[in-house]
Amino acid sequence: MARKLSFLLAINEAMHQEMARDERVIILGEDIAGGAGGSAGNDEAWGGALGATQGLKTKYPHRVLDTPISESAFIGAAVGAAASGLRPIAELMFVDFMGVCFDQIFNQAAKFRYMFGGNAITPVVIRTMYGAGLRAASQHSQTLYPLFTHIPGLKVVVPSSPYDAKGLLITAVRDDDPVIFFEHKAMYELEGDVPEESYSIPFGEANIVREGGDVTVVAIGRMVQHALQAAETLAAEGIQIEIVDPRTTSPLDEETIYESVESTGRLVVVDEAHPRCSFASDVAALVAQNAFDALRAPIRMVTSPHSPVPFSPALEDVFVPSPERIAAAVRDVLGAKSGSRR
Amino acid sequence: MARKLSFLLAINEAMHQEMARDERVIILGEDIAGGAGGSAGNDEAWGGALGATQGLKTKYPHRVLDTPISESAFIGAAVGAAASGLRPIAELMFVDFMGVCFDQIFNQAAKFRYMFGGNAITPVVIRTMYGAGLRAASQHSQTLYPLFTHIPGLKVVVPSSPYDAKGLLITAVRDDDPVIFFEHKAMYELEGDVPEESYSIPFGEANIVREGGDVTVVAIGRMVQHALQAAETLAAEGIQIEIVDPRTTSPLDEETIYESVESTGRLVVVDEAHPRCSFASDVAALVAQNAFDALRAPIRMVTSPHSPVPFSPALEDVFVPSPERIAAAVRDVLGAKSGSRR
Amino acid sequence: MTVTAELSQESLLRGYRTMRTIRDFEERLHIEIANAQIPGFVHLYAGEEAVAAGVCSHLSDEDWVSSTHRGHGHAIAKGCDVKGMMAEIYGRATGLCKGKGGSMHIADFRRGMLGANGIVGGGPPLICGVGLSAKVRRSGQVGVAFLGDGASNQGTFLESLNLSAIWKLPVVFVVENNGYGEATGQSYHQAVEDIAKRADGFGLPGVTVDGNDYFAVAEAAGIAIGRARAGHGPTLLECKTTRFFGHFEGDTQTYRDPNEAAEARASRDCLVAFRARVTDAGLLAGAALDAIDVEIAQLIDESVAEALAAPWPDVSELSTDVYIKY
Amino acid sequence: MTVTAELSQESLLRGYRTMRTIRDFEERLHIEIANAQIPGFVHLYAGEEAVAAGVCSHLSDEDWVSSTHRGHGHAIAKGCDVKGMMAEIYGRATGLCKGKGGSMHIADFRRGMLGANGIVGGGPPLICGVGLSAKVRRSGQVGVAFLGDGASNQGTFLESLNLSAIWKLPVVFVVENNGYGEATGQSYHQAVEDIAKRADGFGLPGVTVDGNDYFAVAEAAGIAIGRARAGHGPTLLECKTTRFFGHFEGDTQTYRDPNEAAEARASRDCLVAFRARVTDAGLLAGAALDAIDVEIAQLIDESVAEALAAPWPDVSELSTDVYIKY
Ligand SMILES: Cc1ncc(C[n+]2csc(CCOP(=O)(O)OP(=O)(O)O)c2C)c(N)n1
Ligand SMILES: Cc1ncc(C[n+]2csc(CCOP(=O)(O)OP(=O)(O)O)c2C)c(N)n1
Ligand SMILES: [Mg+2]
Ligand SMILES: [Mg+2]
Repeated sequence: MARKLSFLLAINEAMHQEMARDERVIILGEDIAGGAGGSAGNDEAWGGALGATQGLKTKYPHRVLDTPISESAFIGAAVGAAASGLRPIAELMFVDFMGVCFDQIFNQAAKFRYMFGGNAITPVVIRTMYGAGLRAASQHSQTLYPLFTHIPGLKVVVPSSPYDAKGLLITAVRDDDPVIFFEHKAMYELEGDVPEESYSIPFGEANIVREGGDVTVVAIGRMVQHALQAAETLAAEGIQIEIVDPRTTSPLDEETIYESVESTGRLVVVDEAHPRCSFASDVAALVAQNAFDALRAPIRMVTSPHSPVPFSPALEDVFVPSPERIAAAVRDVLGAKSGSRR
Repeated sequence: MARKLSFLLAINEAMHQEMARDERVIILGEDIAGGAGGSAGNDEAWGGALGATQGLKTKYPHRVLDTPISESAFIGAAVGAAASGLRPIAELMFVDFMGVCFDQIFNQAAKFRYMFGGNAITPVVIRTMYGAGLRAASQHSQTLYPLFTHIPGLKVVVPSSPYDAKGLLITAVRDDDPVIFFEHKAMYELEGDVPEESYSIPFGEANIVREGGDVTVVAIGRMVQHALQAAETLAAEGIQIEIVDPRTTSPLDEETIYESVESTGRLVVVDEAHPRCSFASDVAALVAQNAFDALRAPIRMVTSPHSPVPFSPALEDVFVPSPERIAAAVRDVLGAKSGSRR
Repeated sequence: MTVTAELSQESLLRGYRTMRTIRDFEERLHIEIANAQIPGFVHLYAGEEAVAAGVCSHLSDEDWVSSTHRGHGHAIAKGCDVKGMMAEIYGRATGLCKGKGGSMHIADFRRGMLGANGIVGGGPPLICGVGLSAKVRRSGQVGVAFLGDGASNQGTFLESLNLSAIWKLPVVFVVENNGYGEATGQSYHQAVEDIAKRADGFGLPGVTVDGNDYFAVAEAAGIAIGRARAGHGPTLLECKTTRFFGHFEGDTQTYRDPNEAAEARASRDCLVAFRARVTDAGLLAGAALDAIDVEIAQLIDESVAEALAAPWPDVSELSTDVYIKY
Repeated sequence: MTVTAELSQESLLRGYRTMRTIRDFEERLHIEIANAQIPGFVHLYAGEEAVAAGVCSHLSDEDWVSSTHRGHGHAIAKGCDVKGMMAEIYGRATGLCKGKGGSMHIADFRRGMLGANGIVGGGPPLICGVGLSAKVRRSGQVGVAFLGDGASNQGTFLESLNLSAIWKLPVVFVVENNGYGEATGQSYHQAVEDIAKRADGFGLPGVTVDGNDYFAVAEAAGIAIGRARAGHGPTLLECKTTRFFGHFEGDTQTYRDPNEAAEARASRDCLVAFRARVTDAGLLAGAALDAIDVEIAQLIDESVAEALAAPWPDVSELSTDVYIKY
């Protein structure tokens, strides 16, 4: 697998392949093509706000739909279409916009199967951009996957590499349950090996991104990249961390996390989300409940602060958990004899 | 303080007293008066879906407003009114309806002060009903305070008794930040001592509802009542639990929790929410990070399952964490030599 | 629609049977709830039967409807099994949704019933999706969203008007204007009298009819559904009607003049009007309608008896059906 | 509005100065962004100045406006400090929001500027709240929500039309119809040509004017704001206009004919039209306008220079201002 592809193009390729494979797959969202109704008569001017849906409209004109700015209506339409025979991929441009359409996701799509006694299938995928780093300020930089992870009935995918992004998106499209697919906007240009052929990666199977015996670092999404950077610094100091990337927060591969903690005895959880009721707290709590006896030191959570995302580069750069903060937390759990207060 | 009042009337009294004290306090929501535009010419027919706002419209006709079924518009209006001189109490009838109006709460109210560099004040209170127990099924029985707790800029209040409900609501109305106030619909008839005079209870100060040296039980909202029932059963077995009720999930009184765990060495967290990224996981994780050395056994979380709330009484009755499940978890952390997998 | 024209005897009998079934179902629930036999919140549809029956007379199992918290009438008109519905409302394992949904979440995908919905305004976006699905698959299916006057102020509905208009979706929005959203009268919650007027600002036709008149509803719905099926896009159809009972069972109704519902029952009962018109016109004999009355009374009796005798769901059901696979 | 009537020299000069300030601010940002001096996403208002200036000519510091992602024009027209705005856009500690907000979140409560808003449709509900506050306090204030043609499909806005109509709130919704929501043309995203038409279905007046004509905007806004202040309720005012630049800086604009913006600049530039009309009518001398041009050019130069020289926010600011007290 020598071919390199960016995170963005890996996602794009997954959609191209799935649309070719299954004509029930449709794509809808704001400016995913771009140009409809414009004076240039060009129906695919953008291919998505940052280009993730390039080329799809041209290839599948009737199955790729630009939408008005009406997230409730079109996310709901994706859900209704999924319940009635299609397999839509809807794009919620930024996850920050969930607040105008969350009902269709968490009360409708997520609950149909249960409320209706197993009498429903809702194979909808909602792709959405998350994360800080582009100086996009408080309403365009949030992480928010903890909110979706909390909701029974949703599956939540947070890929950390181009390879995973393609394979997990293909799985998402083929999955019969509603899936929320998180794409970090600061990762789109990240390159990595991506096979040309179609492949799928199962949900709920963690990836041990790096092996190491000293400390288990659970990280997800862009934080896996930061953990990898921290690993290099630490390796130079003789500290070997094991990086576990759950890849999906729901379902969560708890076993792999417990096994790693059982071998290292120490846990750091890295999460770009705010700290409270976060994915970091979720993993930390599960370990404190189910692998407690393996722990030889306090668990450390490395998260963004309990504050909105700031605009200024001077502040945003210290907002996101950095490789340095991860490395410090690792040193901390190795050195720590007692749990000190934050 | 001999006077008994129901949880419902304690809340009602707080609003009456605050409206009398400060004419900037207004109340708006669906059918909080009820009857406007009806053929009986009766402008206060309901006083709220379950009666919490009784008598307010009659007393303050111009400051109590029924709204159309347009949660985005009227919750947003409450936020805008708060930013421009009033101190509104908006009622989101059931917290389950947050999905149609969350944007105005989490992207607007919660972020104004930060985004605008300290150049804003948004003293809005959003009262809302939560919780299972009334056979109201999947879309009218959710808990959801973890979602709000995650968001910086919001304060989140979850009272467990009529006394606390009154004192905390008065604090909420006087607070200058946006506050989400959770009322458990199955607690409205619960009676307790409530002083007639106005009083306030500070946010971020946990209440030690019961002292005990064997196990710390952190519980909130209706779960405090269930923990109290469990305490009786356990006391008969010679086990004394200490019940810590944080009263507000944001801010959270971490110190009192750590102090209790330092004295008992054991922790059970009880939360009516679903398990993932929940309040239970939040407290468990904080303790595993900041009071780890005090722990003599795995932490146990007692939550509702990762499934929507079922309608049938036969199922709903086993959905909510029961006193029995709490007692079992307490016995578990006392007996446990090793952390067993769930 | 002239009563004499177009409608076959069979279709007339079906319309009457639907309305009678809904009426008896709801009247019986009203009694059973008063006897504290039924858990939870229940919203009765009695008085509004002509809307569900008239609209659904044009739909097959392949077509879809989205419903509301007041959904029993739509479910019955769409062909859901009455006994399964009753058992569901009693929370039994034999219910249409295994007892997990209850009154507010009755659905049957095999009948194109996309579900009652506890969220006011939850249905219209979903029905846009049904229309989109039908359009992409060229299936000829139609989607109908029922909603109330109160729901017509919800952004989800208003956005759906626009979305369906620009995509020319094969859908119909049926607003059941019963004059109230809970305890709040329409003259307070909106500043226009005819909700159909909203259609114009979004570029689709809007029509207002007497929702107590089965024939008026059926005629207007036939045109709207025909338009949709022919690919000419959505319609907003407003039906003015009255609910006979309170907003939910237990509602004291002090917001409306007690005569309001009584008068509607006395002078605008869709079943009475239907019977008078078809018998006057000599299209159906009174005896044929009487026979339906007897048949339905028995069906409802059996439904209640069977629901009461049915088992509760097993506790093992608590965490099944959350996902298809997890 | 006849140009000769009503408007004082002072008010004409103010209108021109506002438009010129916005134009120069935006043209300069366009250059600085190309030089990669400015972080983040920036949406320029150039071409639409007559709307902000015409509407805000009727507002005082006590009145409020809610704005959009394309908010610089509204902020300037509402009297926000230009240097503070520029420093904010550069992310500096001296910015109006201490560098925490950036282009999409400029606010100044002392000037009644309720904030640019990164959420399309975020503002209209907030402005309903401003109107409610004014009404309850009988303060005589007015609230104005600016929004785009794209935003006019958002449920939050449509709900706000209804809410403001039934409560007769002292507010005005100003739709800046520039023909596009991002890359999507209006003729695709809605099935009506005049967005003002939507007002009718909610029971408030709707008016459409040429948004490139300062006088047309000012006249219509004067009537709407006067109505609001007098307690007669809300108005929906649609202003048709064109944005000179792309949706955001960096937009390749392949969705529109390159002549479109060029033609608008050549034939519908609000500043050119304004100058011609006031000088032709002999109301203002060209020299007076030239003096403003010079003054503003210098102001913008200084703003950029001062922003570039200003300190970054201290990292200790990361977690301040989340709460007033926590
Ligand atoms: C989003 C949301 N808001 C509020 C409610 C509470 N609620 C349930 S029914 C109802 C009134 C609905 O009125 P209408 O749409 O006219 O339907 P009707 O009850 O008259 O059939 C309200 C406010 C809800 N279920 N969902
Ligand atoms: C809720 C929400 N959906 C989508 C977006 C992304 N977005 C930002 S601006 C914009 C287009 C807005 O168009 P319009 O309202 O016409 O304003 P204009 O940019 O033309 O001034 C979109 C879709 C957003 N910021 N918020
Ligand atoms: Mg109604
Ligand atoms: Mg526009």
